[in-house]
Order: sequence, then structure tokens, then C-alpha cells
Amino acid sequence: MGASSTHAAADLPRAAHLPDIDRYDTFPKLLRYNAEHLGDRPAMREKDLGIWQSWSWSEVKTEIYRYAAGMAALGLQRGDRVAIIGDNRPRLYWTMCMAQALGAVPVPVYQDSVAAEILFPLEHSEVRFAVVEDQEQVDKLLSIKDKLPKLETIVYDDERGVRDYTHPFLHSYEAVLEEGDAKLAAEPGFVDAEIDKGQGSDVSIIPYTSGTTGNPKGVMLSFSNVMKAAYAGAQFEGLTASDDCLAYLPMAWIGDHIFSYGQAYICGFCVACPENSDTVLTDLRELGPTYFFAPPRIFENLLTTVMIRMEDASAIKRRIFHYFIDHAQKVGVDILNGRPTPFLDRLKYRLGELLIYGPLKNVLGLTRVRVGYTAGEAIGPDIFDFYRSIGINLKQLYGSTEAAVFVTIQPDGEVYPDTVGTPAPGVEIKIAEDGEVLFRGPGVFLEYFKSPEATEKAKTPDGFVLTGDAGFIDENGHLRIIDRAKDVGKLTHGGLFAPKYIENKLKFFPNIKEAVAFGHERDYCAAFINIDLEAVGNWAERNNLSYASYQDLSSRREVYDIVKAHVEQVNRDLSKEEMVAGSQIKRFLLLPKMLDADDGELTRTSKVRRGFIADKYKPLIDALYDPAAREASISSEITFEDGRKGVLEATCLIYDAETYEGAAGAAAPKAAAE
Amino acid sequence: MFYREAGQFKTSYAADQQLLPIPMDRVFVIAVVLIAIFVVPVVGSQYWLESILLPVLILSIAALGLNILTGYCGQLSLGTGGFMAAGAYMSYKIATNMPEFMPVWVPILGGGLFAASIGVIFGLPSLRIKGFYLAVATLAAQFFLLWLFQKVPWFVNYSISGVPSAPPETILGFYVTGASASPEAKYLFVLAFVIVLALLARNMVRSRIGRSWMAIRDMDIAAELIGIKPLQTKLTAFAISSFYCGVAGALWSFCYINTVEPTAFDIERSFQVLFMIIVGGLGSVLGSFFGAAFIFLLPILLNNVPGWFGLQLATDVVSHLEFMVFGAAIIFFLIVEPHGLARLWQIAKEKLRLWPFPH
Amino acid sequence: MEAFAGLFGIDPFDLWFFFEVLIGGLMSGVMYALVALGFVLIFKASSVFNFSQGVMVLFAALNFVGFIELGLPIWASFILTMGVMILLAFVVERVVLRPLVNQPHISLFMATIGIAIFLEGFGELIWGSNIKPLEVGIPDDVVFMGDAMIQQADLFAAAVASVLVLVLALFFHYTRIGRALRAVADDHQAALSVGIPLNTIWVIVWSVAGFVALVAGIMWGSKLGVQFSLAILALKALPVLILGGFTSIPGAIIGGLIIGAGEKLAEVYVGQMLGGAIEEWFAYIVALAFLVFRPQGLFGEKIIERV
Amino acid sequence: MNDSGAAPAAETPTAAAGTVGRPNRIGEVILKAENITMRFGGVKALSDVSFDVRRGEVRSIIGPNGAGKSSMLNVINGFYQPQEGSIWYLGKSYSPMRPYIAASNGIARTFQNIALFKGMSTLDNIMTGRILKQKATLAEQALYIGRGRSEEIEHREHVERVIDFLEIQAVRKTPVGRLPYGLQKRVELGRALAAEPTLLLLDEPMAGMNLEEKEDMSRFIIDVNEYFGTTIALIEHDMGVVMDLSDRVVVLDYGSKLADGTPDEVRNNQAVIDAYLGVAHD
Repeated sequence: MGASSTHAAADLPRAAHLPDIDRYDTFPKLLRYNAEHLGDRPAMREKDLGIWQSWSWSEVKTEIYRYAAGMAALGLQRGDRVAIIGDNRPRLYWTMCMAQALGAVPVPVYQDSVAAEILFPLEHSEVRFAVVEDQEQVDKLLSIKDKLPKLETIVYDDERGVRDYTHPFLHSYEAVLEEGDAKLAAEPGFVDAEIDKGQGSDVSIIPYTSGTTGNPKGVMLSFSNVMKAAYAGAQFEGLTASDDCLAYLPMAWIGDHIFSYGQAYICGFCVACPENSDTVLTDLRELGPTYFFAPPRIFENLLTTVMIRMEDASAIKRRIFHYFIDHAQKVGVDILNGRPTPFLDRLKYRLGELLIYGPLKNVLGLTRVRVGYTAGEAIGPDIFDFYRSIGINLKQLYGSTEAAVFVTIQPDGEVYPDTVGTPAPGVEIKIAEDGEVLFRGPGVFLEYFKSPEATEKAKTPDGFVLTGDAGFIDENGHLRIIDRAKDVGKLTHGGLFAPKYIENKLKFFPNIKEAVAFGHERDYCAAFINIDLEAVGNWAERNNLSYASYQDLSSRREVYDIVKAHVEQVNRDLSKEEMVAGSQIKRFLLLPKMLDADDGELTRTSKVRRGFIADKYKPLIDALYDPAAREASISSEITFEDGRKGVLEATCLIYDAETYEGAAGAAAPKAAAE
Repeated sequence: MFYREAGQFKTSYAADQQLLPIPMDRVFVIAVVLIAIFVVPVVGSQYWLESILLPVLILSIAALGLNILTGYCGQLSLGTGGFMAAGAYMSYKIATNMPEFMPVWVPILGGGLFAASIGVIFGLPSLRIKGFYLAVATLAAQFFLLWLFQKVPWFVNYSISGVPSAPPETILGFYVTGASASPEAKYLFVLAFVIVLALLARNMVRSRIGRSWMAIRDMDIAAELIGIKPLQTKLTAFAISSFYCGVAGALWSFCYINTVEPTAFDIERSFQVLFMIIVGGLGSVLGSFFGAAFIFLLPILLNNVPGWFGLQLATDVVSHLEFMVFGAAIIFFLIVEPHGLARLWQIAKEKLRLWPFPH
Repeated sequence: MEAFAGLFGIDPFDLWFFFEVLIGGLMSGVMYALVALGFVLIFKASSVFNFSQGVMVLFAALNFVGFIELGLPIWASFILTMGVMILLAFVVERVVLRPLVNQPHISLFMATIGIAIFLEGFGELIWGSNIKPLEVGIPDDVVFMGDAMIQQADLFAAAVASVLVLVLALFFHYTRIGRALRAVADDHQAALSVGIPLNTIWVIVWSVAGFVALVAGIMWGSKLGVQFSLAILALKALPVLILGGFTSIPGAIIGGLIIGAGEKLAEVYVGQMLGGAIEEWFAYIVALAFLVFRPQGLFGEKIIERV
Repeated sequence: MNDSGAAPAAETPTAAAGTVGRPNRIGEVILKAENITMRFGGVKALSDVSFDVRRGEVRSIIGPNGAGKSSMLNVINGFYQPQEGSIWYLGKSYSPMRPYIAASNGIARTFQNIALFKGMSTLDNIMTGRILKQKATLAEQALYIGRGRSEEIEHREHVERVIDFLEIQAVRKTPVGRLPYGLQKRVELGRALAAEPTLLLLDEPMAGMNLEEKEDMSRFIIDVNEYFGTTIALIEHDMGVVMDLSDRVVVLDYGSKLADGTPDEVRNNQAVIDAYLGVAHD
């Protein structure tokens, strides 16, 4: 692979069915356009009071005009920042457009963060206004209000519990609308005039990225950034006004902003908000969106639920289910990718669609999905292929806040589970010497808010953005991501060691809950593995293997054997990939306890803290690299559910795994068979 | 399995509260009704129309009536036969005394209304009593009413035999009642009543009145304390229930047996209809139909099945077996599925909706 | 008797005639009371309203006659039939009561209707449905009391009923099981502390009810022949219960007598004017009136509802 | 960032929201129990009990089991007819009160042992709370036309608000018999709320609940009182919870009134301490 090679996709021509975004260069202008052209079509829905309450584009426009006038009356001005905190609610989406109409900049904040966590973005972005969902968020803000001297006004959507608050700076959404009516009566053309002042180059939104180190950074995206990226994506997938999507991911996440706001305004499709976060799956089932995005975690959970629910089915039904699912695994992906498939297989697939795939998609609410995205992290190939094989056009997307999402997309018909696709329209990709992925395109952010030095670090002079991810472009022109660039290490024989890549491959097996790979500056790669209690426990139950505890189950040779097979499968896969063939796992052990955030082994977002684990379980690591060791003991502090601390004493077996000669003839040392 | 509900969401209460909110169900029910109207009369044999569909449909109406009273309102009645008789006799009286131009449904509905008023009278004790006490009270209706219609010759226009023939009446020149009417005409005539009455029943049970009935059934004290008037609610149930039974009784006499006679409405009939709703499903409109079909068809099946295996059973043996099977079926349903066939149907439907998941 | 009255007209002032009708009525009242007694026993012990008690009378009689027709002596037939009734109690407990425990009373009631139907079919399937005369040596002469003519069989039945009530009273007061049964009627928890499982108590009480049914069946069978109409006739025990209260043994007896005498007198003195055969419904209408004005019956306890 | 001129605008009162504090919400007397004496057979359940309830307050009746609390509620809404005494409610005196009169004049209640309609869904149960407000004729209902249809929709919307308020959306169409205890209690509260009561009687709303459920229920009771301004009279034998919720408390013991006053007054009342706190309670 050549260093610093760039790969770019050709720009797509303008689509006739989408508005001219050079003319309608801000979202408020698009709102006007949509209200005019799609007036009665639904723009927004929300499951509320038992039904899907709906608002048409013209209703939304009227509402946003009132809202904007009201907020202007309350003092919101061009250039102000407006914090948005809450679950996906129509009124919060309208707040974005309202702010943009007045030339103010929305700053969406993660709604489930605690007060201390939201303090930084609010303080840093100097918000004067905050629009929040409910009492919970109001209370959060009130608790840090004295640290936010610039915050002047708080508007809340749901007045439950807030009614008796007497703070003069608290306003209900309804009250703001009334203010707006009064202002509009006096100045009917006010909002239109404000909208006309907006330009494509203005800052449209400042989402804060949760940096892995240091404080979050405010990513300033212009209208042009967001709209061009969203436009290109929409056109690439052929989205139209008749699509539907469910907005259930945090509004502060750039993905939601692009899918549920940017593309919705550009295409004029309807965005639906779930009733609340507990009912998402039910709401998904009712709504049946055509455009769907979810992080891999959700697809994993969904698949696990499917399999567990099927366990309870009658034997005949299970047989039918597995028969057709197996058939789908065989030919489903090819059929979806439009490759030639034997007639009989197609026929059988059609039957499967009638009996299993169709109903299954129906109960999951995915029947109508035309375009499904998964992004955020790598998805297990089995999981990915499962959804594709039953006919759901699920695709991987690689993106970042700094790109207004789209860096690469898997094009229809060219979907491989282990790549993240080809560069999105208008985007150029470059791989640096050390393997880091860089990109450039219309969505590239203006700068980090109030952090020129950070901007400088992230952006090359020629406009490329460093992603911090290591990857390579494969022979099909698809980008493959291996790991965070800084986490990639070297084995002593010089081979690349990408722990996350290996761990992910392991975690794709349902029986493996968590894995920690070691190998940086070592002779070979070794791993700690956590089994998945539910999956393995289920297996044990079915095989009449009784066990007392997680620790007990983890020490069984039967379980080791299963995991060994998985590890060897991973090794086989690794051996086929030139860059990572050297980091096949030679030895592994099953940890006697689950890695736990309470014990400091995981971050709160469930990421492995490799260094901490390496220290804590040093005796185990030593044993992994001691060829003579067949088992190792550890005594470790653990925290129980109720917060009590205790000490865990355990002995783990150490297993060797078969490694393989790479297809590319990589220099992996052949392991001695056990 | 056949349901594709994703995307069929509701944006208004009107849509969410329609009779059949799931489009798939709507299609199915409309198809069944259309087939019943247009296909069945054409392809059905005389035997099927006259000896099976006709009585099953008529008994369905009676079961529907009893289900309103017992299944929805929780008031057990053993007087169904009496109320049916009331409908039959009064219909006869009206039909034979009304002017020529009056349409045939007038006496039928008149019979129903008469039964309804009788029902109200015998429902009066329900204010004070419930459960088996009420069952005894309704037995009084059963025995008293049958005696009354036998002993008061006014009802049968002082006919000598006391068992007059059903008057032949026409719609658009077709005979729809009496012995001379064609099975097809009778079938369609009865079917019209069935469709309308079933629709009305479904509407009632999903409205305030239906909820009041169920509230009284489930927890009468709580119902009273939220402002439901117990007597008024129960009497409405008695009236409507008896109306349905009365119409059924009239149709039974006019279209099925073609005579007006007390033996058609004896206590056995009351039990038969009660069994229909137990087996079909208490508190279910659909169940009334299932139950009527099951209870009516079972004896026919019992008569024929041994023959298919080359067994020849004496008629009295079959009738004893019939009793035993009924008794066992009732106990079976009460224990295994107290909500009857309707519940089984519902479970099957849920299974299909959740397919391939088991639950 | 009715025929006689109908043919010759009635002299309302003929006291002896009145007396004769009264006695006749009271005697059929004894029969009702016997059936009602079975209802009360079961209701007291398990709150189950046993609709099948009437059919149990028929079923017992069918078995009894059947065994006699097979050539068995009366005493053996009696014991065998009693065995059948005990077996029935076991089956009912196992198949019907146990699975339905804790279900609404109305479900149990409907289940006993199921039992009734089943037994009716079952009894007749085995023993046939033709009317069978029953001859167990009960005297069938008439005696005269003044001018009133009285059936000896009726007197005999009254005597048997009295003995039966006495036996039951002794059983309930002086045996451990009897006391347990009474305890159950008052309080299920208390009954458990007596140490007899509830299920056993049900079997016993259904057996006792079976015994009562057998006695009633023999009495009635020898008077009218064993036939299906016994079951319908036995339904008359329902109004008797309403009158007497569901939980009162004396109530069942007095109620039976009132209903029996009342309907005969009504038939004879009022029925004429109404076209006759008011006997069919008279008892029910009386019960209905009672229900409206005194729902707890003559001797039942008033239920206070609490929330 | 432009700060000038924003401050005055932000302070303009935008709505009446938020100025009503707790102390002002209590109004005039709406209900008086006057010298109520109630006997069951020979047993006196209540003897000469009098107290009043003011608009907007949370009024509690406490006392050990068997103190006559439930009887008192039953007398207020007319389920029991006392031998002596009368209920004065919104300007009229009733001796005795009748259930229908009580219900149609805005007295709703919940029950100690949940009295839901087991065969119906959550939605239908709460819909029954609207029965007194539905005026459609039988014909309109049977044909589902006119008010028969429009009322169903209109009241459904109201009921949905109650469901939303009580956060039971997820079980909207579940038969109530299948719900866990805590949720059933909430549905029952919903049924009472659906009637938009003037006076809400709660019979041991927290009986049989765990701590978390009790906290939830307390929150709902406070919310009902504040959000809808509903007057609440509740019975509890667990003093702890009640004292935090109530504005005024009546203490009953053996059918007689022992004390009446604010939670603090009652807590310090010697008779109460002797009779009630002295005995072990759970």
C-alpha cells in the first residue's frame, strides 16, 4: 500500500427531486421551501398520548415562526448560543431551526449526562439560552446555574413538576409561543426577515465531541458543511420525502443531527420521536421506518433477543426458523447484493421470506427499511450478515463529527462486513505513513470553538482532518479501520499489533462478552477473555452442565474448549489479512470475573482500560508469556452489586490456541500444538 | 405470520379505536362477510343452508344476547329459552295482525322488543341478588313464560292446536319466512339480522355501556362508587340481551322450524345457549359464533363420525354420548380455557402476529 | 290428586280436602328437602353451588335400579351404589374441584352444570333411558286420616327423611369429620388447623351428598319410577334453597315443606283460574319474590359487603 | 456575543406560571363529616366523629388497624350509611350520602384491596372513570355515531393524559389482571383521576408496597394535588409517609377521634403518642 495515497469519490450530479441547496442555503430557508412544496405532508411525529401525533411542514413552519418570535422577544439574538438538552422531542428539534432562523447557534448536549458533565460545554459555549425537556433537566441546570453566569433564560417543554418553580428566568414553551404571537401581531414579517439574513457560511451548530482525553471540543459546522454532507448522503441513497425515520439516538450526536434534522429538511421526509426511551423498540415496530440507523450495540442486542426468544419456540418452529435462516446465510447476502443466484435457491429464499424473514422483520419493525446504517464502532460480521441475509439493506458508515458524519459509506451492491465502504461523495481519503486515516470534503468543520490550537492539531494545512484511526484501503478500494492509531502497537518481530481489532473479532462471538489482547513489545499475542454469562449459561443449561457461579463456569474445560474454537477461528481470519496476520492469539485464559466499571477495569462507557488491567492482573499476564505455565492464580479486589468490596481468589487455566500460516505468507511463527 | 404491521401506525384516536384496528383483520373480516353474502348462498347445498347454517346463525344471535348479559355484564341467566319464546310468540301475534304493507322485520323486531320488556321485569331482582341466586330467578322466567304462552291462547290467535305455523312473509316478492320460503332467502334474511346485530353488539361493548357492564361484572362495588348505576346498567343488559334472544326466538320459529311451539324453547334450549357461550367464550362477540357452531355441530359430528369408521351406534347411545361430551367440554373449557374458543382464536392470532416468536 | 280435583271441582270449605292436599304437598316437600339437603351440605363445606345435585339423585337411582335389575339383593345394590357415589365424589374432586379452586364461584357453578349434563348422559348410557319401576318394599297403601287420604309411601318417606336428618345431625355433632366439616363451613383456615386436608373434606362432603342423593333417589324412584324427569323435578330444590337459605339444614327442610305444600295448594285452589299446571313455575315465582324482599332466605345470614 | 438589552426582556413575566406556592393553595371547607356514628350489628365502628376537609389540601386520616378509617371513607362516599350524623359537601347536607350522589358530585376514590376491573385493559379501566361525563344515548353508542363516537375519542384523549401523567404508557393495552401490584395501584389512581374529582379519597394508597413504590406513589399524590389542584383525603396506618404528605391529619382510635391538626401538632399530641405511637405498628 502506498503511503499518503488519496482516494476520492466522484461528485454526484444534482438530484432533481431535492431542493437547490445553493439557493436554500440554511435550514430555516428549507423550512420555508418545504412548507410551500410539501405543505400538508407530515414533517414530524411523536408517539404521545397513545397515538402518533403528527405535524405537517406548514404546521411546523407556523410553530417555529411563533417560537422564534417569542424567543426573540425574550432576547435571543443573532450569534447567541442556545443549549438544547433532552430526549428526542419535536419541540427540541424545532428549537434548532428556531435558533438558526434567528441566527443563533444550537448547542445540543447529551441529555443523560450529570450536571457536572454538562457544565463544561454550557460554560465553554457561553450559552445565554437553554431549552430543556423537563423538570429533570431544569433541576440539573438550576444546580449549576451559579457557575453559568452567561445563562439568562431557560425554556422548558414539559411543565410537569416545574409549574410551581418561581424562578423568573424559567419560561414554559407555551408561554414563549404566546409571546411570539404578540410579537408576530406587531411585526408579521419579523421572522422571514431574520431568516433572509442567514447565509450558508454561517455557523449552524456546535456539537461537542466527547474527547477521549481532555475536555470536549465544540465542533463548529456551517450550514454549508451540514447541508452538503447531508445532501450528498441523501442523494447517494436516493432518500425522498416519502421516507420515514425514527429519531431515538441522542440529539447531541452528530449522526442524529444529520439523519433526523439535516436530511429530513433537505428531503422533506418525516421524523418520528418515540414515546420515551423505554418504548423505542415498540415504537420502532409500530412506525416501521424506511431509513434506520443504530449503533452495532443495538443490532447485537436485537439479534440476541431474537435468538433467545426463538429458544422458547416449539421444536418445529425452531427447525423451520433455523432451516431458513441457514438458507439465508447461504444465499441471502448474494441476493441482496444482486449477484446471480441459482433459481431454486431464489425460490427457497422467497419461501423463507414468506415464512420467516418477512415476519421476523415485521416483529422487529424493520420491514420497510430501505437504507439502514450502523456506525460508531465495528459491527460483528455475523451480526451484520444476519441482517443483510434476511433482506435488510444494512450498511456500515464511517464518519465523524468533524466531517458532518460522512467519510465513507458502503455503496449498495458493494457491502463487505469487514470494511466501512468507499469514500462518500465529495470526500477524499488519505492514509498517512503511520496508517492514520485522513479525510477532506465539503463537510469538514470550520474550526473548534475557542480552541485554535486544537484545530491546528486536527487539521492539516491543506484541509485534511486527522481521524486518529488507523486503517488501510483494501484491494476493492474500501476503507478498513483497524484501531485507534495511538493504540496500535508492535510485536517484537515487527508485526502490527492492533488490540481492538483482535478484541472486536473475539467479541463478535456471542459466547464472548469482553476480551483484552496483549502483545505490544511482546513475542506473540495473548488474550484475557470474559465469557458471556447469559450465552454460555444457556449453553450449559442445555447441556446439563451445572455450575455455581460465573467463576465456576469460567474455569470449566468444556467452556475453554468452546472459546478455544472461537480463538482459532479468529486466528484463521487474521492469518488471511496481511497486516495483522502476525498478531494471532497464541495463548489465552478465561478471567474468573467480569470486567467491571466499578472495579475500574472498564470506563463508564464500557471501554477496556488496558493499562489498568495489565497492572491488576500482572501474575496472569506473566503466566501467559511463561511457556511452562499451565495455570495461574490471582487474588483480586472486586466490588459487589451492593457496593461492598471483597477479594476474589481464583486459579485460571491457560490454553494454547492453534495459529495459522497466513495466505499471504506472513511471518507468523507457527505455534506448537498443545 | 401473515401480519405486516410495521408501518401501520395510528395517527388519530379514531383510527386507533376503529372496530378492527389492524388492516389485515379488516380485510379478513370483510372477505368473510362478502363470502357469506355472495358465495355461500350460491354454492351451499340445501342441507347446509337450511339444516346447519340457518340454525347456527340464529342460535348465534341468542348466544350473542346471553353473552351480553352473562359474559359482559356477569349476570347468569338460565331463562334464555323463555325470552326466545317471548320473541317468537309476540312476533307471531304481530305478524298475523299487522296490516299488509308492514315489512317482515317489524314483527321480528317487535318480538325482540317484547322480549326485552319481559327481560327487564325478570331482571329487576338483579339489583338485590347475583350469581346463582339470579340463576334461580331466571329459571322462574323460563318456566313461567313457557307456561304463560301455552296457557294464554291470545298469543296464538286462539288456534285450536296451539302450535300454529309461522306466517309466510315476503321481501321484494321473495318468501323469507315460513315453510314455503327457499333456504337461500331464509339464509340471507337471517344473515342480515346476524350482521347488523353483531355489529351493534361490538359497538356497544366497546362503548360506555359495554364498559359499564364489564365494570359491574368485574367489581360491582367499585363500579357503583365511580358512578355507574347498578340497576340501570343491569336492566339495560337484561333488555338488550332479551331483545337479541327475542329476535333469535322469532327467527327460529319463522325461518327454521316454521311453527310457533313451546317445546322449541324449553329449558334444554336455555342450557344449550349457555353452553354455547361457555365454550365459545364469555365476554366475546366472536365467541358467540364459535360456540353456536361448536355446540350445534358437535352432535352432527357425533352422529356421523362413527359411521366413517364403520361403527353403527344406536341413536339413543349417540344422544347420551352427546350429553357426556357436552358436559366434559364445558368442564374442560372452564378449567383449561375459561375464555373459550374465542380466546384460543385470539391466542392463535397473537401467535401469528408475533411469528416466528412464540410470545 | 290434581285430576281428582279438576274433575269434581273443589269445595273450598272442605277442610278435610284441604288437609289432604296439604299433607300431599308436605310429602312432596320432603322430597324436595332431601335434594336441597345435598345442595346445602356441599355449599356449606365448599361454597360450591352444586347444580348437579338433582342429577345425582337420578344417577344414584339409576345405579341402584340397575344393580337390582342385575339380580343383586337390595342391600348389596345399596352398598354398591354408595360405592359408585363415593367414587364419583373422588372423581369430581380430582377432575373438577381441584383445578378450579380459587376460580370465581360462578365458574364452579357452571362446572357443576357440566357435571350434571355429563352424569345424565353417562347414567343413561350405562343403564338405559327407559322408565324403570323401583320396588324396594316401601308400602304403597293408603291410610285415611279423617276424610283425608294419605299415601303410606309418603309417610314412609317422611320417616326416612327424619331419620336421615337425625343421622346427619349426629354425624356433624359427634364425629371428628363432622366437626371438621362444620369448621370448614365457618372458616377455611380454621378447618386446616383441624388437620384434615381440604381436598379430603370435599371428597367426604360430596360422598355424603351422594348418600343423601341415593336416599332421595330411592324414595322418589319408588314413587314415580326412575326416569329422566327426576332431574328436572329435582331442580325444584333450587327455589327451596332460596327460601331456606343456602347454608341452613333446617332451612332446607322447612323450605322444602313450604314449597311442597304451597305449590300443591296453589295448584288446587288457584291453578284452576289460571288454566292449570302452575305447579311448574309456582315455586320459582315464590322464590323470586323472596329474592327481592329477603335475599338471604328464611334462615341464611345476611352478608355485609366490605371494601 | 451580544449581551446588551437582553436582561430586561428575560425578566418580563411571560405567564402566570410559577407564582403559586404551596401555602396559598388551600381554600374553604368543602366537606364536613358531622357527628358520624356507625354500628355494625352491635359493634361501633365510628362514634361521633367530626372533621372537615378544605379545598386543595391533603388531609389524612390515620389510626391503627380497626380504628374505623375505612368505614369513615365509606361513609363519606355513601357506601355505608351511618346510623347517626351527616355529610356536608359543597353546601349541601346529606344524611346519608349516596354513592351515585358522591360520584356525580366529584368524589372519587381508590380502594385498599385494589378494586380494578380485572377483565379490562388499563385503558378501559381508566375510561370507566369518565362514564359520568359521557352522555351518548344507547342508540348512538350501538351505532357508533354522533356522540357515541365523538365522546369515545374526546375522552380517550383525556384518559391518555392521565396515563401519561402516571407514566403507565407501556401497559396501556394490557389487561390489568396481568400487571404487578404497584402498577395496579397506579391504574386505580388513574381511574379515580379520570373523573377529574373535586375530592379524591385514597384508601391506604401505599399498602403492601415496597419503599421505592411508596416513594413513587407519594410523588404521584403530591403531583396530583399540585398539578390538578385536587383535594385529597387519604387513609394510612403507616404514619411516616403520611406526615410528609399531609397538610392536616385526623387521628382515629377505636372509632373515636383522638386528635386533629397539622402533622406537627398531631405528632406532639400526648393522646396520640399514648394510643398510637405507643403500640407497635408496621
